[in-house]
Amino acid sequence: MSISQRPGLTVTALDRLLGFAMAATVIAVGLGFCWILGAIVAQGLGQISLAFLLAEPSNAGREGGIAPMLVSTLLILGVCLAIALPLGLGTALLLAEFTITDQRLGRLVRRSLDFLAGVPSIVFGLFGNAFFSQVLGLGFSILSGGLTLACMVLPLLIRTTEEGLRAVPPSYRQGAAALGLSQTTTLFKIILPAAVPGLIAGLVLGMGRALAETAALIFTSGYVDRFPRSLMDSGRALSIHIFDLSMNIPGGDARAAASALVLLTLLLLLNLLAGALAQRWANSS
Amino acid sequence: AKPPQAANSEGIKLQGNIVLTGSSTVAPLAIEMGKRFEEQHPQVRVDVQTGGSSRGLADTRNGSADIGMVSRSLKPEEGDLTAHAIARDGIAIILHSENPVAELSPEQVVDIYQGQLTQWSDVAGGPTSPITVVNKAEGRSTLDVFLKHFDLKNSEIQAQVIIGDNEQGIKTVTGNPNAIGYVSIGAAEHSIGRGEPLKMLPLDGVSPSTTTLQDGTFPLARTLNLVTQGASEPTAQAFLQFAQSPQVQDLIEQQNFVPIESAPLAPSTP
Amino acid sequence: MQTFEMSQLSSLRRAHRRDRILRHSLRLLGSITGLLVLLITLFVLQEAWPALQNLGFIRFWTDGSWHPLEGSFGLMPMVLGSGLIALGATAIATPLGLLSALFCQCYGPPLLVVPYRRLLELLAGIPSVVYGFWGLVVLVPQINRLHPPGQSLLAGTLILSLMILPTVALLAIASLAQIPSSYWQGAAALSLSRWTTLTRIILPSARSGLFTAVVLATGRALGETMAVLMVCGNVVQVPSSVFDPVRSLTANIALEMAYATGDHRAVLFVSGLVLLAIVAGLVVMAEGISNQGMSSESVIVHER
Amino acid sequence: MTTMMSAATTCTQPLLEAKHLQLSYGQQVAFHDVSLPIASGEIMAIVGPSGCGKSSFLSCLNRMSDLVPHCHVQGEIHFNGTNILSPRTDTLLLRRRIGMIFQKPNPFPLSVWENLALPLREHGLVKSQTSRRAFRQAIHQAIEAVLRDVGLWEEVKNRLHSSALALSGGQQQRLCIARALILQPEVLLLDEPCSALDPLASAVVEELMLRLRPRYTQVVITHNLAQAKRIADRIAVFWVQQHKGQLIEVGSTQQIFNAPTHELTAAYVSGGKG
Amino acid sequence: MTTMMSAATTCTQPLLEAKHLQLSYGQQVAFHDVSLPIASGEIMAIVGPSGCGKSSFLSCLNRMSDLVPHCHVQGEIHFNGTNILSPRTDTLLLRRRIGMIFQKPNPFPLSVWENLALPLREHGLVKSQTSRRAFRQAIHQAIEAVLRDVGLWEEVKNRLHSSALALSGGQQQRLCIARALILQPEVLLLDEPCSALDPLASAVVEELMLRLRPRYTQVVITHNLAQAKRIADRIAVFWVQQHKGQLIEVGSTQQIFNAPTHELTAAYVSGGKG
Ligand SMILES: Nc1ncnc2c1ncn2[C@@H]1O[C@H](COP(=O)(O)OP(=O)(O)OP(=O)(O)O)[C@@H](O)[C@H]1O
Ligand SMILES: Nc1ncnc2c1ncn2[C@@H]1O[C@H](COP(=O)(O)OP(=O)(O)OP(=O)(O)O)[C@@H](O)[C@H]1O
Ligand SMILES: [Mg+2]
Ligand SMILES: [Mg+2]
Repeated sequence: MSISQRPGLTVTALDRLLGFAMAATVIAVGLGFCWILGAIVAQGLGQISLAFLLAEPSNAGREGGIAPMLVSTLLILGVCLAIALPLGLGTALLLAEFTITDQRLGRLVRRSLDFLAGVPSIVFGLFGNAFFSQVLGLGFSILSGGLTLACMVLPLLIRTTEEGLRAVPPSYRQGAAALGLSQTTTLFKIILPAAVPGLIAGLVLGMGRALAETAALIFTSGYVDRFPRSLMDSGRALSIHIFDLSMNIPGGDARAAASALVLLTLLLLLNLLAGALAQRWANSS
Repeated sequence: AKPPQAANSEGIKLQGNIVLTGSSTVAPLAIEMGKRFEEQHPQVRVDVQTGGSSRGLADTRNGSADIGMVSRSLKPEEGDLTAHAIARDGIAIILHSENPVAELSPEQVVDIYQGQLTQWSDVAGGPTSPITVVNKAEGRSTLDVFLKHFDLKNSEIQAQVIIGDNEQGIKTVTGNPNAIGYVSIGAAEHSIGRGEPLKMLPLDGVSPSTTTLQDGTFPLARTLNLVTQGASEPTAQAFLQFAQSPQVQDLIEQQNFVPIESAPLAPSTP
Repeated sequence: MQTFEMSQLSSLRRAHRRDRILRHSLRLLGSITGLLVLLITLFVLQEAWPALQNLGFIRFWTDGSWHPLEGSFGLMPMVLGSGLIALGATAIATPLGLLSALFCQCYGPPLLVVPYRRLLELLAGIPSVVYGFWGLVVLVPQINRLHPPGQSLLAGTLILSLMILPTVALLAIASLAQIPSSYWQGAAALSLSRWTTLTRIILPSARSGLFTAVVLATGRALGETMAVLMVCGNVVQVPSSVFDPVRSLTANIALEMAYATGDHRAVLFVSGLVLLAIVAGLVVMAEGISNQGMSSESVIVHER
Repeated sequence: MTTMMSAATTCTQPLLEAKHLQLSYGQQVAFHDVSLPIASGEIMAIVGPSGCGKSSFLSCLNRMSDLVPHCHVQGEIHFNGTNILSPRTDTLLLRRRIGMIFQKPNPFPLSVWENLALPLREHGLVKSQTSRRAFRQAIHQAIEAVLRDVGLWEEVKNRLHSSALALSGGQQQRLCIARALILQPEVLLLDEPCSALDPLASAVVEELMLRLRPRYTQVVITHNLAQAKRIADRIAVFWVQQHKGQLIEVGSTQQIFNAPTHELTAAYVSGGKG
Repeated sequence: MTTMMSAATTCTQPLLEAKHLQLSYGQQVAFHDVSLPIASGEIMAIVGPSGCGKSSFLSCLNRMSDLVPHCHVQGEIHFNGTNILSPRTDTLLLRRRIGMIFQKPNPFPLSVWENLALPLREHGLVKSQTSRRAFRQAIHQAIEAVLRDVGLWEEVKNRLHSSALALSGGQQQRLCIARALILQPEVLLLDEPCSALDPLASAVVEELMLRLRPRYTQVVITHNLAQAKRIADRIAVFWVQQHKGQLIEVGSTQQIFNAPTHELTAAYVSGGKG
């Protein structure tokens, strides 16, 4: 009987092709990653020690450690997220939830964002230098670096959050409206938690981008490899350190690889933390 | 040998911030100088920023930096600024160490860079493979020096690869046995010292090294300068003197550059 | 009529106040974002202005070569270079990223999915210098063996596609995660094949998110600097094959900005301006395409 | 909690009244020219074939139709004498006073507890107590009471803090009813509240509706004519004519079942097998 | 289309048989120890209070339970003599032969037409014709036939190409039934197919089920006891005992309604007001 109706050959072949392509992709990407990571580990692992993590650099970074860079990096990231998260979340909410009424503004902002995402980081750097460092008078400082980075990661954060928000089933909004819940409650207690997957994706991408950024920071947070005393001090980010060691300091390769390894570990930890925090928020609210 | 604390003992307590911006070639050296200067004057902070020679010039002019770092000599139109030479840097032509070519005449170099010689086999002792010409990007001072020495125009050069920093040039050549390029001698020496497959070609019969550079026999060189505009503050003034003093010679050598005063080394004790 | 307790009336008033504040602050935040874009564009325009004024706009398209110090300012080969690299990278990264996302979200065994996702997240955070460095010492020599000089359009495309892959994949994962499970169930109950389920139901439903992913990734590819600078060879020319070196607009800025003064600096900003124009064109095009695809599905929205 | 007494006095003026109401989705008219007064305290059942605009009509009564893009409502709806379709209406307050239960159960992706506590807290329905514990206790009492009302307490008391989405279809629906009830609105709009329920749970809900009758005004859509007969005071019959929904008859339950004036009504109530 | 004749011969061996089936979500057991044979060609109704595991049971029968994370099934289900719970089962083929209709209507976010044409084309049910036009024509005929079967044709014939999500609840449910029917499976699993339907549409579906009776084996969950009485050959009663679902009684419709052996069944069928 209907056994003869087995799905046509083409369909199963496509299915198999799909499975094969998926496996091949995963293997290829995995291998590519391992290749890069392997190169970093092979060069850098030998350099890593507690002293490397805790000492200040000397001899242009060929000796000593990366402690000031770690501190500066975290401070810059902190400033960046402190600005970009509220700004990003707010704009995403505006775009996803209020576009009917603010249609013009919404479209304008959305276009602006996609545009912002394509601005080269070096232009961000020059802009940050001109605007934050000079016009606003922040000089070379962690603050102006963080602000510049915030502008850079904003589009990632906003667009992902927005997609997350759009995908929340309309029945939640209906339910909330029928209970006379205010928009604020609806958004923060129901819609945003449901949009957490998108938010995390944006956060993870944004943090990765922020930690990896060099060009925008050279002109803003600067090159000084001391411990910063305040947010108004200049501080060298790890990525700049890596850049300097590998491109500017003869014999800095191994140290650069070691720093990259530390950077990746840091990112891994931050990602895990972000995921856990977001999950807790989604569950608890 | 570390210079003792009292090297700068005019009795005035120096204090304040000095900001240096400019050439990324000079920056690592300036940082090390700054650290030593801070050791001697605990009230002083030396902030070194990079961004390129042009940034150094611009920032010095508009006052956002006290001192600019420039990896070349000042041009005539930059006469409003004062240059303070702190070190010299040589430029050597480099090949992959597997490349059997041992010497190139200036004419050959010119022909190669102009694209008239495209095969290594056209050069005595060369292998049968095409030449990969590595050139520096427009505006870089190494390029200026190179062009001036060989009396070339950048638009005549037929390059296959255009690079920015020295290390990019070294990695390009170590990764490509048929490449020819030119980089800072210090960087090349350092890489050769670490066993990378690289060699420097002699120029006009003089083999490039920090020694020949120091004694003035090697022709292809540039000066690393700190620049200021007008009269600088006492602290900046002190730093400029410090940077030109023998107290930082070991730092200059550590960064593979050549101290300016090739003449008798001043004793490092007061 | 009902008599409300004070607490209820005041909670209602509070709710209205909060909503009003929310609306105003959201609008403010949105405007800040919009303002930023304006500021950046104005900044680039201002820096580029002297060159545009002295040289006019036409020169940049008609000049045969790029030798700003010798008075020729042809940007065309670099526009082409930027476009080709970004296009190639997007063309490679989009299917790979999509397949990765499907693996993570739909078909992969959980044991593999979790580490693979972490891996993608890490890929997103590797500094571009490290990519460039790896490309220069590992990938370029390999390509050099195939076809000298190694630094080429191909190398740039490959490195860049690896760099933007996580953007595509992670964003796609996020939008796939939001597909209602009833679609999967419905498809399974009709015993639709994976292929049909994906191509006809799941991917179309996730369309808007996937589209955003690709646009953002393309933007990133266009804007990427360091890695491209290190592996592309940076020769200003129209490439005749994938093995030819090319220079992107971003590499142009990064290579020369550090040493450029006066007019030279201004013309570099013109190349920045051109890049922004390309991105803007892309965005407008993307908007057009995505609007076209949108059907009038019943979407519920908030009121004013 | 119980201080909020209803004003369900049997005044002659209807509590809620639709006047020449028409609703369209874009170009397509869902229903038109519906005039229907609903008296305070009564249970009004709306019946009619699928797609005749019952749900659409209901969604106008508390302005939920605002949420549907391209949805356009014309006419008037008077609630306590004011036209709620006027743009000046405070929809938060309106919906607080006119609760709604949907055709498909739609609990929030939160725990069972939070699904109920959220509206409670939002509307300040639980007086702020001296201590946090007492406050929580008060909320708990309110939640327990309303869950018992809908007959869900026994089933979920051990999983108050796990996700409401893991409940069965019927449990979800009862949770949604509880969520609407906890606000003690004046009017309850119920869109097929029992369609996902088994007879026992249905009976619980019906009983509940009857129990609420004096205090709440209720408008219920149902496909179950027997149910309508059991609980409704009056019945409104909708029908599709020329692709537009219409109110073809409204009358007391008795009249509709025993002496329908419209022939379609007659056919419907006799043919209905519900 | 109609060449595929059913094998609904009244053989003594059941077509589908659950043996000691247990399903748990994580730690929580939804139902346990359910053994239920279903004969070829019969209509088996499953009734019972909300949350007793009816939907869960149904979802095992075509392995839809695979899709639920942390859902674990133990026991055996024999279909045509083979245990379909074995990992070697081709679920694509299985689900093609055992169709399912869900409690909440779940049309795809496509047009009405595409919702039906998609499975048709996927399974090659319409023979490829000489021309594309003839092929489209054949699909159209199949779609029209099945939409007429579920009584939806008149309502949607003018909007075949607009989104299925804009249909009313009842229209969506009938569309989903049509979508399952268009594949002509051997067994149909229906999870409260009429809960979103008005009496007229319900009647259409009931009629349809009766019409399909000789050809299809049908397992239907319903809360409407009257409906079960009208259509079912046999009835299985589920109940929750100690927080676990259980099959407490199964028998012919007559026996269940007139001579229930289990006291809970007796209470249920008499108390049920459906
Ligand atoms: N969001 C929408 N967009 C467009 N048309 C819609 C929308 N919602 C409903 N409709 C259409 O409006 C008409 C009335 O729909 P409504 O949901 O009010 O019917 P109903 O009487 O509640 O039916 P049911 O008993 O099946 O739920 C139907 O033809 C339906 O297809
Ligand atoms: N995905 C799930 N995860 C955890 N528990 C679940 C899940 N789905 C159902 N349950 C639980 O399993 C039990 C049986 O659920 P099921 O949906 O089978 O009930 P049902 O008999 O169909 O009820 P109804 O008539 O209300 O639809 C219920 O207690 C329910 O809360
Ligand atoms: Mg309805
Ligand atoms: Mg169920």
